[in-house]
Amino acid sequence: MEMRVTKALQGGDGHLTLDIALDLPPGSLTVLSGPSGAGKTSILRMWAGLLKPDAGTLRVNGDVWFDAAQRVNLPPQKRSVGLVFQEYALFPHLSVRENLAFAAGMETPLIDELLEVFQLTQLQARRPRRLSGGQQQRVALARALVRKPRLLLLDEPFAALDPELKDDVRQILRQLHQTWDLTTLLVSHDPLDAFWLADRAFQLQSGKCVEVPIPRTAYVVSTDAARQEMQVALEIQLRTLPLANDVPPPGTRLVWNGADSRQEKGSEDKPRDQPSRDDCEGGKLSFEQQQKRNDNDADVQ
Amino acid sequence: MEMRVTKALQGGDGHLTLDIALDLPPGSLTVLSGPSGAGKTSILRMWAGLLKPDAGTLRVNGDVWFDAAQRVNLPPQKRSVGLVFQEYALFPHLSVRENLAFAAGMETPLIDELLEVFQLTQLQARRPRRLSGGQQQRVALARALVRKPRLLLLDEPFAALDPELKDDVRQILRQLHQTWDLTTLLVSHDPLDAFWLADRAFQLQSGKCVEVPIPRTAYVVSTDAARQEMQVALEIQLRTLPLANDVPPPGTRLVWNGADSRQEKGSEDKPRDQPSRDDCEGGKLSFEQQQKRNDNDADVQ
Amino acid sequence: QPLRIAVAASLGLPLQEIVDSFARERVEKPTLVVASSGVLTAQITNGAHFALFISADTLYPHTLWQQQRTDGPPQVLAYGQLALWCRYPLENQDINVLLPGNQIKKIAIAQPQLAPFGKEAVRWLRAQRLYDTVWPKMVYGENVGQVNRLIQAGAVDAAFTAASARASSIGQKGYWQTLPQEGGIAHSMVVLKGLTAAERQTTQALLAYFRTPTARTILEKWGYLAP
Amino acid sequence: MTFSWEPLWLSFKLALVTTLVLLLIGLPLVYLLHFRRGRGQVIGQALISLPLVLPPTVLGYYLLVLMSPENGLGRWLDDWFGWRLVFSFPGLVIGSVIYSLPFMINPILSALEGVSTVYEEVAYTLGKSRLTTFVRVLLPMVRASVVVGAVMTFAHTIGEFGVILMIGGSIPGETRVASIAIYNEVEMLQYDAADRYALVLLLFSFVVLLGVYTYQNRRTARVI
Amino acid sequence: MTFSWEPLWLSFKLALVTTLVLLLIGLPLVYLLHFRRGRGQVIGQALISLPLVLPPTVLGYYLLVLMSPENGLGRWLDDWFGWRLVFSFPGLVIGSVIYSLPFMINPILSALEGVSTVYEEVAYTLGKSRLTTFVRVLLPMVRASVVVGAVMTFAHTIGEFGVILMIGGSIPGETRVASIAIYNEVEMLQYDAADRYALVLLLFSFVVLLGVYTYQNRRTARVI
Ligand SMILES: Nc1ncnc2c1ncn2[C@@H]1O[C@H](COP(=O)(O)OP(=O)(O)OP(=O)(O)O)[C@@H](O)[C@H]1O
Ligand SMILES: Nc1ncnc2c1ncn2[C@@H]1O[C@H](COP(=O)(O)OP(=O)(O)OP(=O)(O)O)[C@@H](O)[C@H]1O
Ligand code: MOO
Ligand SMILES: [Mg+2]
Ligand SMILES: [Mg+2]
Repeated sequence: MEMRVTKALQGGDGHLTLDIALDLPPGSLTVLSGPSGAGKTSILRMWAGLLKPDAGTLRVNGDVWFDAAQRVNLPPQKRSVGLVFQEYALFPHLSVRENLAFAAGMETPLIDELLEVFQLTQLQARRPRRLSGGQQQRVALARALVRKPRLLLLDEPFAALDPELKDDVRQILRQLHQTWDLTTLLVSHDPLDAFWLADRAFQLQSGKCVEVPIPRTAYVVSTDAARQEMQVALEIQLRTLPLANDVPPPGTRLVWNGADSRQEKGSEDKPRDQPSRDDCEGGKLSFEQQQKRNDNDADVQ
Repeated sequence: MEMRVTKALQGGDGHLTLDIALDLPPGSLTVLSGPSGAGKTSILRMWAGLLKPDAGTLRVNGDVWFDAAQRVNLPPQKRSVGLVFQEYALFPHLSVRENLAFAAGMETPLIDELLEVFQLTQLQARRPRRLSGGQQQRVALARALVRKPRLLLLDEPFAALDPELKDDVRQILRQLHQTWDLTTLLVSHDPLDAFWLADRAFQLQSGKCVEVPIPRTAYVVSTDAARQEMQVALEIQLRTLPLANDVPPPGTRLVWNGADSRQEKGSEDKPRDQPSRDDCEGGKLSFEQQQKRNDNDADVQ
Repeated sequence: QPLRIAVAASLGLPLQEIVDSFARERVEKPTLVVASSGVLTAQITNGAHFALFISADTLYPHTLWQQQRTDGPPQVLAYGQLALWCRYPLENQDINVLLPGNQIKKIAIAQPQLAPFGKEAVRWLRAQRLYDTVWPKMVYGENVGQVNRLIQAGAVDAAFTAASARASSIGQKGYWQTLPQEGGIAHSMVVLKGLTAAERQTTQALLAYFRTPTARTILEKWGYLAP
Repeated sequence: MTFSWEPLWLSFKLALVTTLVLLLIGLPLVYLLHFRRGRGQVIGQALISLPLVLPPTVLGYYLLVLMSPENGLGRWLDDWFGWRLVFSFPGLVIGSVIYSLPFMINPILSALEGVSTVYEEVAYTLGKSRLTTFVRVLLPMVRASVVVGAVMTFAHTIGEFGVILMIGGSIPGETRVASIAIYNEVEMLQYDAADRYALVLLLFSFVVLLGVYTYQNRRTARVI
Repeated sequence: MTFSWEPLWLSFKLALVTTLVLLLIGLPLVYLLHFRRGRGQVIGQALISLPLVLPPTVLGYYLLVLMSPENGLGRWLDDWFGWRLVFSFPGLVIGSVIYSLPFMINPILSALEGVSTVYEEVAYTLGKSRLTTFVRVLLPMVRASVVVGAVMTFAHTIGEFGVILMIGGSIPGETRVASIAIYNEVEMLQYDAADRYALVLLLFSFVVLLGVYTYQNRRTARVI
């Protein structure tokens, strides 16, 4: 899937011209970040067919979705995208379940599954206006996913979630993305989204998409002296990381990048594949970045 | 300002009864966090007079805002609050400037000042629908501030901002909060909000507000060995902290809590009071947590 | 303020002409207020200020007289004549065969309960022993004005209306026949109470003018019979 | 003529049929006008309200000319289908539909302008056609205005007189509806009978309106 | 009586004044009904649409009786203020206002139901009263429906006949509006003049409607 388009927008400070070259390899998860008003949402809207580029092309696995020269502009209906709007945009007259059912176009067991994993089962009969912000956001995510779209477009889909839920939802998304072989473009301000989820990361700066490295470095505390100094830092840092509440017991080895560093012996830890709340009983911890589907990563592991 | 109320809500998993005891000392900034659907927004709405508690009292500097026993319920208009809604709720028929002017009730130079500090000056003639998510959020903040309300109620006011802007806006808020002697209740999922801004922090758990400690520990890299180990970690960590892009040059001493540790000599740093983008020329860095207005903090410094 | 005269719609045109010629001889030109007789009666009962009320029948003026709203009993201004209009030629055909026939699908008639021309038409049909065969074809207008409108629209095949309509543009349409009846339909008028002296004077002058040859000629030109 | 239930029943039937027909015709028209932005929409909107500016009897006359078997459309219908619309109940329905068109369409159309386009956009990305979006998303969101359109159509048709008189011909049991009966009573100075008709119309309509608005209010309360 | 511009001008004046008066009266009524939820609102909504179910002439007859100087209210007005409403322009305005009330109020009221309550809430926290919120926030947000209400009132008053015939009395220059003039011409078999009036009404109204909707469309385009 490749986007080569230009689009003139009215930016925050005068004119802003997007000049985007952005490839989304099938099955990949790409994170896009950039300052407020840079045009991230506009890029998603162009992918979805809701905003017409001024020029350029948009091709998806050989299909032409948009071509200014040939006057091709596939309507959003035919693009098989799932878009989570920044403002959720749930249908106010439909209950949670009806929102999903309408999106699916039929009753499918998937609706119940998604309600379940997003912890919405008990809320399914409610109208969106009677939901909290985070609950609405999860409904929006579930609604976009229920069609198993070819291209999943997410506009800051975790912004209203608390850190623990954010972690859960990231994990769900990672799983579904993999199982259903989705291609995903995720707009996010949170660098941890890139860290935990992304195959590639782009930064949108003055109208251009620039690839940026994803932090994949290991964070190893081995010496005692360093550990002591780190201890205090971790308190802050962990609150910003998915596993929030628990400070690792002294001597724990933290592994942040899975490439070649499996978790080493801590005091009483067992190796785990994914960080999750259930793993944190009694201060046991395991940090490991998700195994990426990137080939170059895979053969290292 | 003290809240002692109970309120039965329909929670995410069955019934949820809020039983809140929350004091906001005048001039303080309190951060409230908690899982999605825990009732944070509902607490703000009760402060604002938009949601009626089932029982209890709400007193502000001697005035009774709500008293279930005495059937007192001051309408929102008389409460002098500024509320930033989670969904912004900008008036769609008014331009950015008109939104602020309507809130102010008159033309005041403050409107221009707020537009300026929130980088909205060039957008002032636009309708909200033509703004990006982050731009809308800043307008909502400016609109709540323009009345210099007695009580400022913020519902995840930085969620749609990129990390750098978030940092700027935090700083603006900190300044205004101090200059105007506001009392602020900030709902946030981001632990860094507490770190940078809060006097006190509360966690909402199963209907109760529990005070939690704010991380105030220093993060000092002194030994060379530790520095090297840290280096890689910083790459990740800095992206989640307000000063995002710059990795400090080797040997820089990072000070994260201002209490007793002023910045020590780095390679070529000068001490600064506040972290800000302008301070970061040529990789010069200074980290220091804001001087709190807490008395116990103040006399240490 | 000019004298105001309430005139039943079907008499509007001849009255306008009479009043115009009256105004040429006198200074004052009375104003005509034209509506259906029933509406005018309701308005008079509720305080409308008219000097003279000219109805398309005698019933409404009579009612007002009984209510003691008038200055004296009703007097007849003119007699209207009933006419049959038909889409198809009438001269050589027997109406008694034509009307019940298949050609005639709809016959327009004024509401017999309200409109004297309607009542007269029903009476004529009964006299011809046509009513029972013809009534299912009937459609009703509020008054003859409405019946004339139906003729003009070409929506009916036959209609009972006032002979005066022949003097208008629909006179060119289709075929007409004035139906013989005894005396015709009396159009009566009453002078109303509460007039100023000047108004009363002009009214009397107008009443007198109605009896002049000029006025009679105008009435007859429009298909009415002067008493 | 004295009081009879027949004209009342006819009025009710006419109002009900007109309202249903207008929902069937009006909603597609709303669809066309809503999605056809620009000049076409403006002209369409202006045309729809145009019949209103004619006095009902005049509008009725023009409809009569149009439907009359003597002229174009009427003759064509008569020749080909043997339909005579003038002086028949279906003709009344057609007249009432045309006359009440703006009452049905305008409120819905203006309410749709207040709905954020984001809901349309979501529906499109979910693969829904315009039609599905209109029927399943937009219309339910402006349900209150659809109800108001239907209510005004219904009430207005109950009270409609001029058009019906012209194209209906006041045939008892077929086209003599309550409004004509009641008007006749007034003209005949039979105020008692007129009052009785009026009272029945008012009471009955009040009950219907009350029912509709109560239902409507209850549903709204559930939404918000 | 032949074609004259006077009745047309009177119709236009009446429609304009009625629309303005209805904006002045209708918007406060909308305010009351919108904020008065529950039973009161339902009854109010039903009552407003009620005059519609009476044929205009019959409604006009009852208004005539009400305003007549021989009866209660009319006599009272006459005795105390020397006002005579029947057969006067102000009387026509009153009649038209009552008759067009639902066309103004219903669309606005139903559109308000579609506006999220969050905007009200924001305004309250900004210290704005209900009235300010209504005037500065809610009404502008449903502007399209206010325009439609005004358009329907205007058009309907131009075409209004029955009520005006009854309480106006066809006084030239004062109460003989275009619809009455057309009626008179028709009754006097002057069909040419009637057609001419109708044509002018149609053309003129079409231009007005086109103008209003174009303006409206342009403003909406700016909003979205
Ligand atoms: N409908 C619109 N019409 C005109 N300009 C628009 C419209 N929507 C957005 N813009 C402008 O285009 C620019 C890009 O907007 P966009 O919503 O794509 O930004 P973004 O990167 O998503 O920002 P954020 O992170 O704040 O959501 C912004 O400066 C915005 O003001
Ligand atoms: N209008 C409403 N009517 C009924 N229940 C509601 C309403 N609004 C919210 N709730 C429920 O009350 C609970 C608390 O909602 P609230 O919005 O206060 O949560 P929150 O802490 O702000 O969550 P989030 O972080 O997701 O915004 C939720 O479970 C929600 O489903
Ligand atoms: O003029 Mo009439 O009253 O219709 O017979
Ligand atoms: Mg955006
Ligand atoms: Mg919330």
